[in-house]
Amino acid sequence: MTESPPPVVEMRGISLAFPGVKALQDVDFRLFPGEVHALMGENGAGKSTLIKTLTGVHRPDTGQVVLAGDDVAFSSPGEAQHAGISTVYQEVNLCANLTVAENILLGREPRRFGGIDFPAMRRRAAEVLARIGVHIDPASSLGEHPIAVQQLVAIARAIAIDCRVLVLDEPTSSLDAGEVAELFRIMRVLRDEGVAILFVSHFLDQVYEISDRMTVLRNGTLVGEHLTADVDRRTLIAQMIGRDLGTLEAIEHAAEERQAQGPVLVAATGLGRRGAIEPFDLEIRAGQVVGLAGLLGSGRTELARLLFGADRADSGRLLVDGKPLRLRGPRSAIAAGIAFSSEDRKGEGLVADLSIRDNLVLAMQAARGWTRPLPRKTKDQLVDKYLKALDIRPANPDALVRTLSGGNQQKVLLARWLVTEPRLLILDEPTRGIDIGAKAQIQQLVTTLAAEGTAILFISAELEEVVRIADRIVVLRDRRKIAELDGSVTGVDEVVELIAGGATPEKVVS
Amino acid sequence: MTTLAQRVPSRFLPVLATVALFVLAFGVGSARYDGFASGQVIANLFIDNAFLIVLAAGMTFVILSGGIDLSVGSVVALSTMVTASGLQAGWPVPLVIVAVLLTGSTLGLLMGLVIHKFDIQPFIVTLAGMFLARGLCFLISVESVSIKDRTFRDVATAAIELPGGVTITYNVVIALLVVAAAMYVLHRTRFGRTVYAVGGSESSALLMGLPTTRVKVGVYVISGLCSSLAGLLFSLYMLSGYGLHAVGMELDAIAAVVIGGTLLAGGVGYVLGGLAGVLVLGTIQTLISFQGTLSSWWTKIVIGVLLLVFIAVQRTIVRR
Amino acid sequence: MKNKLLWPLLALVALLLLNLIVTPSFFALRMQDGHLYGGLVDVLKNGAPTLLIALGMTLVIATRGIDLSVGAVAAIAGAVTCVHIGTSGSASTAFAGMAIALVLCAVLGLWNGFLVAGLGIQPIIATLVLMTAGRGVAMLVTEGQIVTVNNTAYRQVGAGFVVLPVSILIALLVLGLVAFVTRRTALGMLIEAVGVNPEASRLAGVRSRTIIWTVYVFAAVCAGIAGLMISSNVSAADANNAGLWIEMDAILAVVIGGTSLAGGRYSLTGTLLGALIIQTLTTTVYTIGVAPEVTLVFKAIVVIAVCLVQAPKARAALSFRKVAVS
Amino acid sequence: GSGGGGGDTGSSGGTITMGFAQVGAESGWRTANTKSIQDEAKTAGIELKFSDAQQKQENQIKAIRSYIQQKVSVIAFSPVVETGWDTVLLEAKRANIPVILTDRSIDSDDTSLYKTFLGSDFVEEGRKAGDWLVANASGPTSVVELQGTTGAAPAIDRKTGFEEKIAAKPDIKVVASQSGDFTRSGGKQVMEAFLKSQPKIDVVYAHNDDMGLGAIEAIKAAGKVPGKDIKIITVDAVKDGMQALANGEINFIVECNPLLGKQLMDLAKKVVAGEQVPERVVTVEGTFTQEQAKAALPQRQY
Ligand SMILES: Nc1ncnc2c1ncn2[C@@H]1O[C@H](COP(=O)(O)OP(=O)(O)OP(=O)(O)O)[C@@H](O)[C@H]1O
Ligand SMILES: Nc1ncnc2c1ncn2[C@@H]1O[C@H](COP(=O)(O)OP(=O)(O)OP(=O)(O)O)[C@@H](O)[C@H]1O
Ligand SMILES: [Mg+2]
Ligand SMILES: [Mg+2]
Repeated sequence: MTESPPPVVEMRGISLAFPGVKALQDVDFRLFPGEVHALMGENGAGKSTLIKTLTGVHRPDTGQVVLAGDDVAFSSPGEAQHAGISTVYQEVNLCANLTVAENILLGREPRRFGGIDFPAMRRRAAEVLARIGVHIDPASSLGEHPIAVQQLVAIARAIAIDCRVLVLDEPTSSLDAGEVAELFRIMRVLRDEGVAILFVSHFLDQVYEISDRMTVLRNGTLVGEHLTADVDRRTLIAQMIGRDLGTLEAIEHAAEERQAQGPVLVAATGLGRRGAIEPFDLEIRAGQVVGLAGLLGSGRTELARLLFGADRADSGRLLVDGKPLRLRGPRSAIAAGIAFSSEDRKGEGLVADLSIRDNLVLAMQAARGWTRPLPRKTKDQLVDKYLKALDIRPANPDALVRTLSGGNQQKVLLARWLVTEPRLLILDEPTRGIDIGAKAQIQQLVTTLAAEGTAILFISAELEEVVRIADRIVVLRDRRKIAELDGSVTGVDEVVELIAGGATPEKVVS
Repeated sequence: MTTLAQRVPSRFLPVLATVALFVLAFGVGSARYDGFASGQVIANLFIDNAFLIVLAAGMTFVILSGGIDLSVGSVVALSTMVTASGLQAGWPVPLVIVAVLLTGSTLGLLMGLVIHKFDIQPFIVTLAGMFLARGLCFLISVESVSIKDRTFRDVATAAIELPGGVTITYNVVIALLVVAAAMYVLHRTRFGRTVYAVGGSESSALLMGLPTTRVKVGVYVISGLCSSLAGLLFSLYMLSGYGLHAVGMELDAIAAVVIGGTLLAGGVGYVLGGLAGVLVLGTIQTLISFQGTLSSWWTKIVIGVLLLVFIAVQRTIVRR
Repeated sequence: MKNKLLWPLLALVALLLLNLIVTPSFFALRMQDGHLYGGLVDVLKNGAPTLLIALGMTLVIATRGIDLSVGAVAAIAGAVTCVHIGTSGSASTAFAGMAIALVLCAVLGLWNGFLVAGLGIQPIIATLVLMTAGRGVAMLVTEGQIVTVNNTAYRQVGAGFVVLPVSILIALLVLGLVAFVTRRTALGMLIEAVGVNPEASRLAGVRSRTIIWTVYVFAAVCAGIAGLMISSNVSAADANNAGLWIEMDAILAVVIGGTSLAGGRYSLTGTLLGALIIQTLTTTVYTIGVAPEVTLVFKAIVVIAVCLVQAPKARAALSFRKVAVS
Repeated sequence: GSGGGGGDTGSSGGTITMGFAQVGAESGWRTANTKSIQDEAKTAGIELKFSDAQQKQENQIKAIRSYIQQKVSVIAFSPVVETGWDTVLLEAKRANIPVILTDRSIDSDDTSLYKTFLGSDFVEEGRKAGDWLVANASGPTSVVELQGTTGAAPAIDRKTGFEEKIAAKPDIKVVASQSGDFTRSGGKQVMEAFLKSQPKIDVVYAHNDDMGLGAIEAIKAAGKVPGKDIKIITVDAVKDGMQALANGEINFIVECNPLLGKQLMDLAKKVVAGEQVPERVVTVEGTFTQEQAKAALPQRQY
């Protein structure tokens, strides 16, 4: 990937302003064929916006985009795609009402006699999916699949065409190690074929593993362009956040101290739901962090949804404080002090057209009922507190959540549940799309909450995170609970073995 | 194989439920009324609703794409008016047909462009289209105009014999052809699948690089074309043009489509659902006219109640 | 938000000016028998029912719903009241009749809410049931006749004056009340949340069903009051024609006012302007003497023009300016 | 009972079955019409199949088609519009079912499609209204017209007949004409606007009583006296209208009689029995002045 070939994409002096926000200011960016180029920056730095400017979603206010030597000004993503730029956008942007195969091949379906050849289409889709190691029925409807699978389908769509530029905006945020490895394998193959790949991720390990070069953005401005081999993590982080903080230490020490745990808060016995998760037993104590580990589709989300009453259990029972609780829906769970932050922030989490303020207080307000509005002052205090605590940007409570960057949206969702001061906080992929600084903050927050007596159920595709934070780790496989481990003595490898391995005897450590 | 058996029903369930209900209602009618259980009654259902079937097919496109078209009833009226006054003025039949179809599609195109280019809600634009089309009728003539053209009359009165002594009209044949064509376009062509994509999520469809403009404008052209074709069928059915024809027919068309299981929010539904919906509405009417003892108000109430029974039962079947 | 309402306001002003040009006396106001008399007063008076219904419709639409039954409900309210009053001239009978009618309307709203929130039927179809059957019920009540009453107390609702027409005072009162309730309580925010993302709202613990139920009941009660006005204005209940197609006018008013049919954010002030625009348009047709056969074409052109001036994209295209980023 | 049915009489043996396809129940006039037909059918021992088309012609056609299917002995209906009946009536003819038109004729070259037409003449009604005005107007007279639903037959014909007559007197001018949709609120709203936009109004001509009654409200609200300051002519003579006429608020009403039931049943029996009937049977209709109204009011049934 060295000096010889000219850049396939060159963006010069790009500026773009949204009402109230200068998202990009005079940014230069180059992408060479045959390289994996990481675009780095904090949440809200302007990464996604730069990508959207490249692919014709936004028109830059100033600056020009050059593709293979030609000035281009795409007026729609379709045009960019025709010009050979294939993109996976940050949020899953597919159609849940269509089948997996259609989502992969729509717009370029194989045709026969003028009509779409569905059998051929399903075959092609299955092939593409197999390339990234996904084995699902291409004729199934996309909406049936969890967000991670949808993310894989989006990737499949992007690599299903011959492109010269492949743009991947946080493709790995919901994926676990296995899927990431598959993706990287494909990326390397494509790179070797001369495709230019633009990659965004907040996982430094991944960036260092796959990328050749990187461009760093901060607050919409360009702060550096490096060969990956030339910068170490500390320098990179310093450049991204603009300060030299002990962030890395913070991450590493996030879960050192373990507190004494309180009484059993929530106990599930034989709780289950046909087709979703087999009956399981689970105890969570006040002040305890329970991690859920498992592969994609192992049933972690399903388990969490049962505890929250988002889905009805069809067997077993749930005790809260030793008393049976019949969950009739999220409301009764919330009333019992349970909170659930969904992994699908776009579909099940945020109310995109409302302001940050409204989203923050929504759960609390809902619990009070509409007749007892939160006083304006309390609201402002709460909002102020959490905007600061989670460093949500822009710190304007009236900004519509729709206009926030992915990571900042995730923070708003988290804040909504923190506001309710729950006794059991279920976090499904809470650090999805969150930058390293904020991730450390959130992990810190989890530990602090636990120390204050909150019970936490923590789900993450990032196994290290689970192992580091959790006091106990519940392992799921094929929608069944197969083991429960002591978090303080368990290593990542041990869990990986359990998750992937064959028949492991049930072992419970308390 | 089992996955197939599990999946197909859940997707087609609303349509299947509607069809099942239709059969059930027909059974009830046959048991209750003499002469109900005849092939001709079913044939009449198609004869009397051919235009509505065509309208529903066009409306399905619009609703699937997440829009709505309130202009269809007025466009039917305008089409009858253009047909009748064109024929009265001595235009040849092919010219009249082309003129009518062009008028409808052009109106659709204009509405589609306004909706898309200026980002105005379909409800208002098509409501204005509704006013405009009906207004144009009255500009042509406030009185009704008879169609005396021989060819037209012959086609209108021609009866196609089916086995069993049942007869249908050419209208029915055309309507069924339209349904078949609509199914082909929606399910077999790229355009059709893009309609579903746009209805499922317009922003996603855009980011997927699909030609959303073409689809968003296209569905209104198709709906306009279907409305004017329905207008031609209506002219054949009525042999007259009149500015007050088809008042409120847009609601019938929307109702038929939605009863057939299509989601008004877009992205989910089938053309066959619309057909089933039309048959349900037609059956309700047939039941009432066979009953023949209802006063005007009880007629309305019974229509409402039967409609309720249909959708409530359908809802329970689909929910399981 | 405020900026968004500027354009509908301008459209309204433009329409009124058109009237002024054609009929110079249009803005003239004089006192007559202790109340204001003039073209503007008529616009307010006759626009009151549409405004009321549009207010209810706004909240329904904000939850992603739609209520087609309002016209029928209005007819029922008028019918029940007039039949109850009969030949009586006493005020108490009139009030009792109106109370019965409004309670009945609330029940009808509950019914709509049940179909939508309880059975999960699509709102357009759920309310179509009552739209059809409701008019039948109204006719059943009046036995298909136009029931004429002669009751001064009842007359006040639709034709009375306290300087200004009573009907517009009632409508503005309801507007104020809704604005107060939705802003001062959390109802407005919760309605919008349910409208934008029902699933996310459910998972946040919002009682979406109760909220949906509430808005349908409110819409039906609004329709009931509007029905009383319509019937009281002519001292008769016409089950067949009262409130015919008013649902379309109401939806149009809401949409012109800037609320999206896709649900979510709504604007009550926008609805007020929308309703006034529609009524002014009707009055304009009468005053400037548009021939009945061109009325519809005229309306089509005005509606599109009003929408075009409002649409930022259209303005941008027309003025050849880039959309300003402020 | 009837004298013995024709060979094609329906399944129900000796009794006559009549299929009646009503337009709807859009006005008090129509309801009275329906009631008269239902009552008289009962009296005459005719089994009546009734259907309400909800103001839609296609529904009327569907109903007629279902009557053919049910093999009724005779079909009667009030066509809302003159045109568009040939196809379905041809089917009736092929099935040997005689057809009687009420209320309004149809526009067809083939007069064999129906046996007879029983009903009023809307143009004539307009003429009667015009005649009265011509006879009673003195000096320059400004008339405002409240039309029925745009495009509806009675609206078109009552306008035509009226204009035909007043053309004789150039003093009489229609200064404004607007549709009030045959309803009271419509009449009132339009009249309110007229009162503001027209400097001088002498006469209101309303295509039906209801719009006239609405106009009265508007005139009163404007501080004028209906019947005196502004004269009012209407058509129909329903009870409320007659009351207003008797009270002196309306000046002249042209009758349009909805009580066709008895005549229709008589005709039906004859037609089914195969007897000859006249092609056109005009209903007996008069006009009412204020004095005549006072006299007639006690006996009005509708
Ligand atoms: N449509 C919009 N309207 C207004 N502001 C916007 C819009 N889209 C993005 N922004 C703003 O632009 C800035 C850059 O956002 P962008 O999505 O590019 O961040 P990002 O670097 O991708 O962050 P993340 O890592 O969280 O995804 C943010 O401050 C965001 O609030
Ligand atoms: N190997 C796989 N790859 C992709 N999808 C799978 C796989 N196995 C199962 N699935 C899908 O996963 C779904 C179950 O997901 P579930 O939400 O239980 O997973 P999860 O453990 O919560 O995972 P995640 O945390 O990624 O959402 C099923 O719909 C199934 O079709
Ligand atoms: Mg981003
Ligand atoms: Mg999950």
